[in-house]
Amino acid sequence: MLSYAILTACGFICCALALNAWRLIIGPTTPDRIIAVDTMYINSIALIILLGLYQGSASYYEGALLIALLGFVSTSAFCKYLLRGDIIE
Amino acid sequence: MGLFDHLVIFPVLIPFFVAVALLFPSLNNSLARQRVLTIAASILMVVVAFVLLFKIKDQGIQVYALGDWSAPFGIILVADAFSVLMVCLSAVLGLAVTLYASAGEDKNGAFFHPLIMFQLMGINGAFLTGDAFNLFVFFEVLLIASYSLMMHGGGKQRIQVNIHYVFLNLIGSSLFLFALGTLYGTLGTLNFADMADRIPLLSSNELLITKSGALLLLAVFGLKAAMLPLHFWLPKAYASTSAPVAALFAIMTKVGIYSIWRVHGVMFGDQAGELANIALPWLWPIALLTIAIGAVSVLASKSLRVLCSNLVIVSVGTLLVTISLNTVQAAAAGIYYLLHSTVACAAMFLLAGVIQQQRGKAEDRFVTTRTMPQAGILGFIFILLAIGLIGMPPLSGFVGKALILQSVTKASQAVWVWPLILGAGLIALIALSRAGTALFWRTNGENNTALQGQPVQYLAIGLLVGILPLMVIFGGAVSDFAQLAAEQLKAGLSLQQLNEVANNG
Amino acid sequence: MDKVRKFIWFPTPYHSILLWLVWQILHDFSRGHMVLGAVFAIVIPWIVAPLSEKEPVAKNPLTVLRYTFRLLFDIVLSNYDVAKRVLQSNRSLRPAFIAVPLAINEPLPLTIFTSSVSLTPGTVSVELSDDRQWLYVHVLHLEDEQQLINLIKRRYEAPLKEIFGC
Amino acid sequence: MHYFWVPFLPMLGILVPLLTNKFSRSVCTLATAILPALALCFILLDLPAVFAGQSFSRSIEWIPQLGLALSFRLDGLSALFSLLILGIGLLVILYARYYLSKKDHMGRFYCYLIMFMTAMLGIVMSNNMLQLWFFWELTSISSFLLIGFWSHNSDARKGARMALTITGAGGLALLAGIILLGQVVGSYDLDVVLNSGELVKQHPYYLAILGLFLIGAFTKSAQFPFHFWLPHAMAAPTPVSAYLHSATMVKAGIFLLARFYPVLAGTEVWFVVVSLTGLFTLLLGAYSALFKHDLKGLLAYSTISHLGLIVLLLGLNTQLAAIAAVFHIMNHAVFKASLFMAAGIIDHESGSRDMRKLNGLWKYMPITATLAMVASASMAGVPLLNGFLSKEMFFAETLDQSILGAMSWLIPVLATIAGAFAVAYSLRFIHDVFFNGEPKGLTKTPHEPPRYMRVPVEVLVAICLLVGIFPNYTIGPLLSSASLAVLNHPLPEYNLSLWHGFNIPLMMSGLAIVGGLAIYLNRKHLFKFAGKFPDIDAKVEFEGYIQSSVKWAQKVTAKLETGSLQRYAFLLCFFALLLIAPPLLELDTTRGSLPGTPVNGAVIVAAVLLIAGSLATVIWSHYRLIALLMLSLVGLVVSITFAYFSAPDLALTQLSVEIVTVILLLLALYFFPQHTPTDKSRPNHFVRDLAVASFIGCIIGSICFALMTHPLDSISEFFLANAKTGGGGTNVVNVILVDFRGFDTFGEITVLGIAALGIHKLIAGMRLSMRTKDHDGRPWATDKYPVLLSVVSQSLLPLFLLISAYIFMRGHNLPGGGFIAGLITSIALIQQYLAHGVDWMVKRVSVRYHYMIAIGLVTAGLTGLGSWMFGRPFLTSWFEYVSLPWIGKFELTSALLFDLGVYFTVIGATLLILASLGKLTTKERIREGER
Amino acid sequence: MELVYAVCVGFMSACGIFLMLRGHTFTLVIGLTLLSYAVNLFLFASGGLTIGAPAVLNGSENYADPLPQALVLTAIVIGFAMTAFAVILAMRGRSDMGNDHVDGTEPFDRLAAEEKS
Amino acid sequence: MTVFLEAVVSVLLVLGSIVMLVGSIGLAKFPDYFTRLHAPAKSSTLGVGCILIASMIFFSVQLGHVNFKEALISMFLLITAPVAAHMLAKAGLHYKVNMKDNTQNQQLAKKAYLHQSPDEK
Ligand code: NA
Ligand code: NA
Repeated sequence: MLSYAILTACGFICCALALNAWRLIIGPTTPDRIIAVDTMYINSIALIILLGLYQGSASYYEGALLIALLGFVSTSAFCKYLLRGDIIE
Repeated sequence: MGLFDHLVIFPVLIPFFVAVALLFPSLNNSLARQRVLTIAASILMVVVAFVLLFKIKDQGIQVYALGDWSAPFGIILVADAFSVLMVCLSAVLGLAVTLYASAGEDKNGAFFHPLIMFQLMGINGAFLTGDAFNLFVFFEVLLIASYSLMMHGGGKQRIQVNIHYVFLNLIGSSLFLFALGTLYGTLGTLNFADMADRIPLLSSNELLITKSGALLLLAVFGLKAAMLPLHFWLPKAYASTSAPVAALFAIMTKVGIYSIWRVHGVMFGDQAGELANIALPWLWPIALLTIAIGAVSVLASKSLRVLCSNLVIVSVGTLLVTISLNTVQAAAAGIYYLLHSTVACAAMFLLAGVIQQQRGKAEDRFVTTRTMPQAGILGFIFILLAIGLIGMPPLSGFVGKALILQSVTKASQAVWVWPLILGAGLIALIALSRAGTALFWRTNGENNTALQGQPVQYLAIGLLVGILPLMVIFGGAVSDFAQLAAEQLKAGLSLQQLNEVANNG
Repeated sequence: MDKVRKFIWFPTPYHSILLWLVWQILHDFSRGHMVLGAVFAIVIPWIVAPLSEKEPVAKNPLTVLRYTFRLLFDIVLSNYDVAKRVLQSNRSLRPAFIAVPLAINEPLPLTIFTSSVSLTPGTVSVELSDDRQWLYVHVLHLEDEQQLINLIKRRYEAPLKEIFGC
Repeated sequence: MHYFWVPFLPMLGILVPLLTNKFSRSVCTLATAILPALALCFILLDLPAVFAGQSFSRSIEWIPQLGLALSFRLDGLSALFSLLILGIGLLVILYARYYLSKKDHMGRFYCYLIMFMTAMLGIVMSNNMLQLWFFWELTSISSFLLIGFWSHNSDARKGARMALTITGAGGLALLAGIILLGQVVGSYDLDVVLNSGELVKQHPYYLAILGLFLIGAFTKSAQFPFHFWLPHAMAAPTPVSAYLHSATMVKAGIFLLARFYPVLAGTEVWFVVVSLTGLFTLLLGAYSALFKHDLKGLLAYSTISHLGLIVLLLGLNTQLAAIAAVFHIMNHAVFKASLFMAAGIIDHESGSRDMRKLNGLWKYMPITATLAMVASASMAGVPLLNGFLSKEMFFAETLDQSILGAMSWLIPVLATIAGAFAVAYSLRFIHDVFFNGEPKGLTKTPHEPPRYMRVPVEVLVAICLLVGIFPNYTIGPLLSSASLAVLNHPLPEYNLSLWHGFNIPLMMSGLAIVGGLAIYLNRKHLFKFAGKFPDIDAKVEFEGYIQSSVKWAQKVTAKLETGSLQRYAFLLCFFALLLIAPPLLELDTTRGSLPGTPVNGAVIVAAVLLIAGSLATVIWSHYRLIALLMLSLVGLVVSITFAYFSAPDLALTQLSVEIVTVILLLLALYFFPQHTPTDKSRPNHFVRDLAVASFIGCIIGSICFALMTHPLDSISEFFLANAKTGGGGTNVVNVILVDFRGFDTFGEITVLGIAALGIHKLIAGMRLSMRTKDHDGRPWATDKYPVLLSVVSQSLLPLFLLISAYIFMRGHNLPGGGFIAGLITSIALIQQYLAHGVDWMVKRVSVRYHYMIAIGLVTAGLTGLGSWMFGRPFLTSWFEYVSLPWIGKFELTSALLFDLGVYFTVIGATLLILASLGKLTTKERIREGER
Repeated sequence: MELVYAVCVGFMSACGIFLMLRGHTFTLVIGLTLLSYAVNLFLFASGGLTIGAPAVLNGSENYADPLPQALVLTAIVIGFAMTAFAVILAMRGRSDMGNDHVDGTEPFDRLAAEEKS
Repeated sequence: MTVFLEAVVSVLLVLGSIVMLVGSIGLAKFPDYFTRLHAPAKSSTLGVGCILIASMIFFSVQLGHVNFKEALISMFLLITAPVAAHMLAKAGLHYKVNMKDNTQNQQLAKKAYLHQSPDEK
């Protein structure tokens, strides 16, 4: 049961990622694309956790943690760029 | 292990620790202290290099297993006659360059001395390492240091040229990694000796992939060595950087040559079974073309530094010839020539720096301008170096050239090599005599009040120039050592031999 | 800023506890890590001290907990609401901007407040006015503006005022 | 054995003139002359033995690999030449004392002269071919310096360069010839070589060797077609002309022919090439000499002609001709040197060398005139003078030739004609200068030179007379011993006496004199005739030729070196493609024997994302911000890929590096145009680049596929087996990084540190204009530091740090490590910069980041050095399991300390880069002012 | 799986190299980053692909090849250093030359020139 | 693992992934920037939250002790996601992205852009 659930969940997340990629590519504005990337970061956290579950391995955890931390940094940097041009001022 | 047993790693560690020490406040804030420390360290490195040289002469090849892990699992440093000779060369160049730069060139930007030290660390590491990936790492050390050094002093031209240099080398580094991946993927090891042992055992399909990887490495090393058609970056790069840096860079192309020798001349050399000498069909025409195009560019040069840079290219071609001749005799000739040409070109770059300094706006271009304040001494040094670079007696150039000519024994090869090498010599003669008359004789008589060269600059140049006659006077000893280096190089080392040497040490 | 900071063993005790707890979570509460975690829990606040501005401290931890659970509950609830909107046609969507008058303007409570607004799906805090008197919020589907404003103020702002006592 | 030291004596003296220059001119001259004089004495001491037919040689090993030895010989030929070199050299030194003006740097002149003397002695005394070449080239160099001595004079510069180029080229040919000969004979030792004549002449390389030697000899001795440099070498001070360009250096080529006569001569090729070259040069020189108005020009062409004569004699392949050649070498040296000196005196005392201005000098300088007349009579071959004797022998030898078959009579006829021209130009020299009315347009009144300036001329003229009258007593032994050395064979009978009776040679001499008179009397017609031909100035021609070669070279170089990085990069890629493609084409299948792993949906999605992301990056590379976003997508997928394929460390590293890179690129992008301008000029490059990139991509992909599907026997098993026991860690990747291959990591952090330093350098002095609006024209937002961002970033900092500590501590046993931890810490701090700005941070963080780099590097380095104390190599790791009550067992390891070094370096480097960049913009922006 | 992986690596290399052959520094930096991703994936795969068996010793039989991973880690760090340098150098070029073309001047635009005349 | 726990984990996983998918659908289909901005908030909070809880339960059972690690990720997301959304909203305002025509109170967006109070002129 669990493995089916994981596979189903994986499938959904992959669809979600594909949709995000779609948004990333069509835009239309740069902020839209930033949202898309940000969402992809979050979806990949889910994907990685699912991978860990599927393999029964805890070694994916740090990856997920890091994505959670760094996705934020990346998004805020992009936004700051749009807002101010200079991100460290 | 006593301190003496760690000697092999000294050429890497001394510059490293000195460079790092220079970053700390008490040294970082005082140029005078930096100068004293780097010059002292350079002298120490010369001493260490020569001690190592004699140690090898007495005791044979030295091996240093880092982390106490034996080959092929750990990284090992292999100090044989060739690598130590190169280390000596870099130590001497380093000393000359630090001396020269202490006259004021080091003031034109931050971190000059630490960067020179890091550069030397990279160069020495590349010469000493016995591991393919570690070679990559040291290549990067020396490259990143060279990037920073090349634009030392700033200026539009330097930055622009640096962009070319950096991006080309970045592509080169990527290709290097592709090649390393390929070789690891087929051979399963990174130690040169182990790789050489495994090459003849490859299956047929692996063989072809390995060949691809090995030839890709040729492109990578060729870029560093500035062989045709990858040499275009060199003239401008060397000509626009500051004199001491250009002088130090004289050895950078030799790092590429050295690697080609180690990898394509030996690892994929005669003992490589089906992959024996795969690079030779490429190297031979490339070598000849490099000499030819280099010589044409020498003739076309419009300033002393460009001319000298093109002479570097000619020397690269000449060295490639000696690699592709694939004999011990040719290798010995090549090693002698390598020492000579590096020192001579480096000295010429330093000299060009002083000339440039004294000619004001005309810099080192071949145009009429005021007489230099120290035209006499500069002219004298120029003539000496020109003689050396052309390959005329009494300086070491002729020995190298004659040794190379002698080493070409097959008539079919001689037909190509002799005219090219001699012709390139003639062109160098024409170009340098034109250069000399333009720089020293064709003056408009006015006296120039520009800065005079400082004694320490002349000391640096003198140090290098002095080597050229010494290499003739003690030509027997030097060429003996070159012969030893060539023999060790061509014999190669199997993993077993390597570990025996390591255990005996 | 030039004045020498007085050394404090626990500049931010709550942080230290939190850090120690996080360390234990990361290491599954082993004995050695209780010590090591304590070391980090003490040292990191020292390192961070110069980089922290003084912030108001929650007066009553229990109210914090209550607030957290309320927020989580709201998140779940409003997620359902938004999911519905997502699956419906775009045409029925009635997005809007609203301006919420603010009663708190200390940075930390303000941040928690605006974050809470954003966390509950259907609303996103867009911008603060320069005088920090107004919070502009984008609403995915607005039915009654005043009602929403009141809800936000009642459900999040009031408890936060209580927690931080401002 | 004194001879061995002869070349060294002048060598020692090279610096003497420079050292004594500050004393008076006479002292300098005297000091300069001492060592050559001593050398001359040494030669004289050994002379009796040489005359007795002995030859000596002695060698010391020098560079055995090269075959170069320090080896000198003394035989008749080298004795003859040494005497000429030292004797005339001493006279020239004396002469130059008076010739050089106060302005000239006497010390330097003598220095060059002595250098030349050394080189010349080296040539003639060498007993090793390579050593001979060594000195041969030295003569070219010193001659270059001497010709260009008056460097302010453009003619001198050009003449010097031309001489150097021609003789230098010849020298290179000679080197090739010598090495070839050495390879054929198996030795460079002349003792061996000179006795291997038969071997050489039968060897297939003989022609090549001969050709190369002849090029060497002919260039040096100004034989046609290389003769043109010599007249232009006359721009040198006259002592130089007298010494180098008449008596000695130009004879070096002749010497070479004479020295290798036993090895190379005696074949038909030798005869044809050498004698015809000599004959043609003889005629050409004699003819041209007549029409020169310049005194030295006349003498120069006459020299060419006489050199041709000697070459012709050597080419005739008879022993007597060779003896005549040797004889004429001496005679020519003596009379021509005296003539040049006389010409120098005339020039010096009258201020002109133009024979159209110089007339009737007899009145003003009778003694000099007498001397010059005697010398020119010798040049013309008038009896009772030495020139007559050798010319007689020459005429006699031309008669014996039959090699041209039915046309053999041409040789004596042409020889006589050349003789007639020699008489004519000698007459012209005497008549035009010393008689023929009054001087015209001279700047000063001519007078006799200082007493001692004339002495050298007097000595030489005396020798002319003595040899001319008493040949057997004066020159006999020297000639015979020298000839013996040349022939390497017992000498034939020959008669040196003045009177041989009435015979054909005498008739020829008579004819030549009469013909010469006739030519001179009809010179007006001849001048008119010669004037019809365009006067070709070899210097201009040569310079023009060189110039056009340079132009051509510059054109070629400009074509190749376009200065376009795109081109160079393309060449690099294309070259790489050329190298790697062929082997793969032979591959029958890329798929190896390993079974593939099945594909699943997630992988497909990841692949699609990767490909779409890369493609989008390329497509939107013109819209840089979008390209960056696409790039961060690719980075994310790559990290997940690493995680998926069991490389958690890689995933973490890639992820953190990617974020830092993106931040860096964003920082940079602010200063760049937001859109890349399209390069409209070269649309075809687009296709070209696309093709190369695709091919390389295909190849990389194929190799990658092949590698993944082939089984690999790798050294990795060792790492897996020893990581725990030998390295004390369970995360094998980390153990490799800090232990097995710690040296790589050591280098890697060094790279990072250097990069940061370099970047710091780059940023210093950077001047950038800040955009006040974004690229769509919107003014920037006004709040620099959004309050929410500040608060959250600040409260996240301790958590970030804790997590980096977590990642750091576990690295050795589980995925993580110093590098990732360092990056996390850096990112946490960067986030503070982002949220609060540089000023805020600078006030609060007192760390200087480059010290941090240094601390990191030093920590790593010292950890490595620590193992020395335990007698282990650099970077040997140490670990121990420690047990403490209550806490339990834990591990202490040096690897952690090493990793700490990595950690600090990473933080220092990353922050040095980002913070100094941020600082720069902040400073600049203040200057520009806010809107 | 291997095929998909190889296609991705090849494609990314091609994209990276193509971008590195362009004429503006910033594009080159982006290309460089892309290329180094490809390089890292390539180097990583030289030891073969393994799923679910990180080289962390836990008593199991099968582990991924740790050596390429270590090499890639080094390569990533060095690549980062190089990219950082390159991008700042590009900035410096922009600052000194006033444009961001790799050769220091925008190439002569023939079409624009024709339009003008 | 008991069937019950397995069922809980499975349900949480599927539920979480559905929430995330819905969020992404929203991102893909919503008509304007500000509406799209609401989407990621779902995935980051509830969606990932569910999956993390599932993972927490799973590994607690597998490792045999309580495992809270995943809660940390959730915590981070809860802290960062709203700020990210806020920044994105600011960027959108600054960028003057097009708004759906029927957006109410569009004048407030202008005020927000200028950081003014709604009643300011
Ligand atoms: Na800034
Ligand atoms: Na909300």
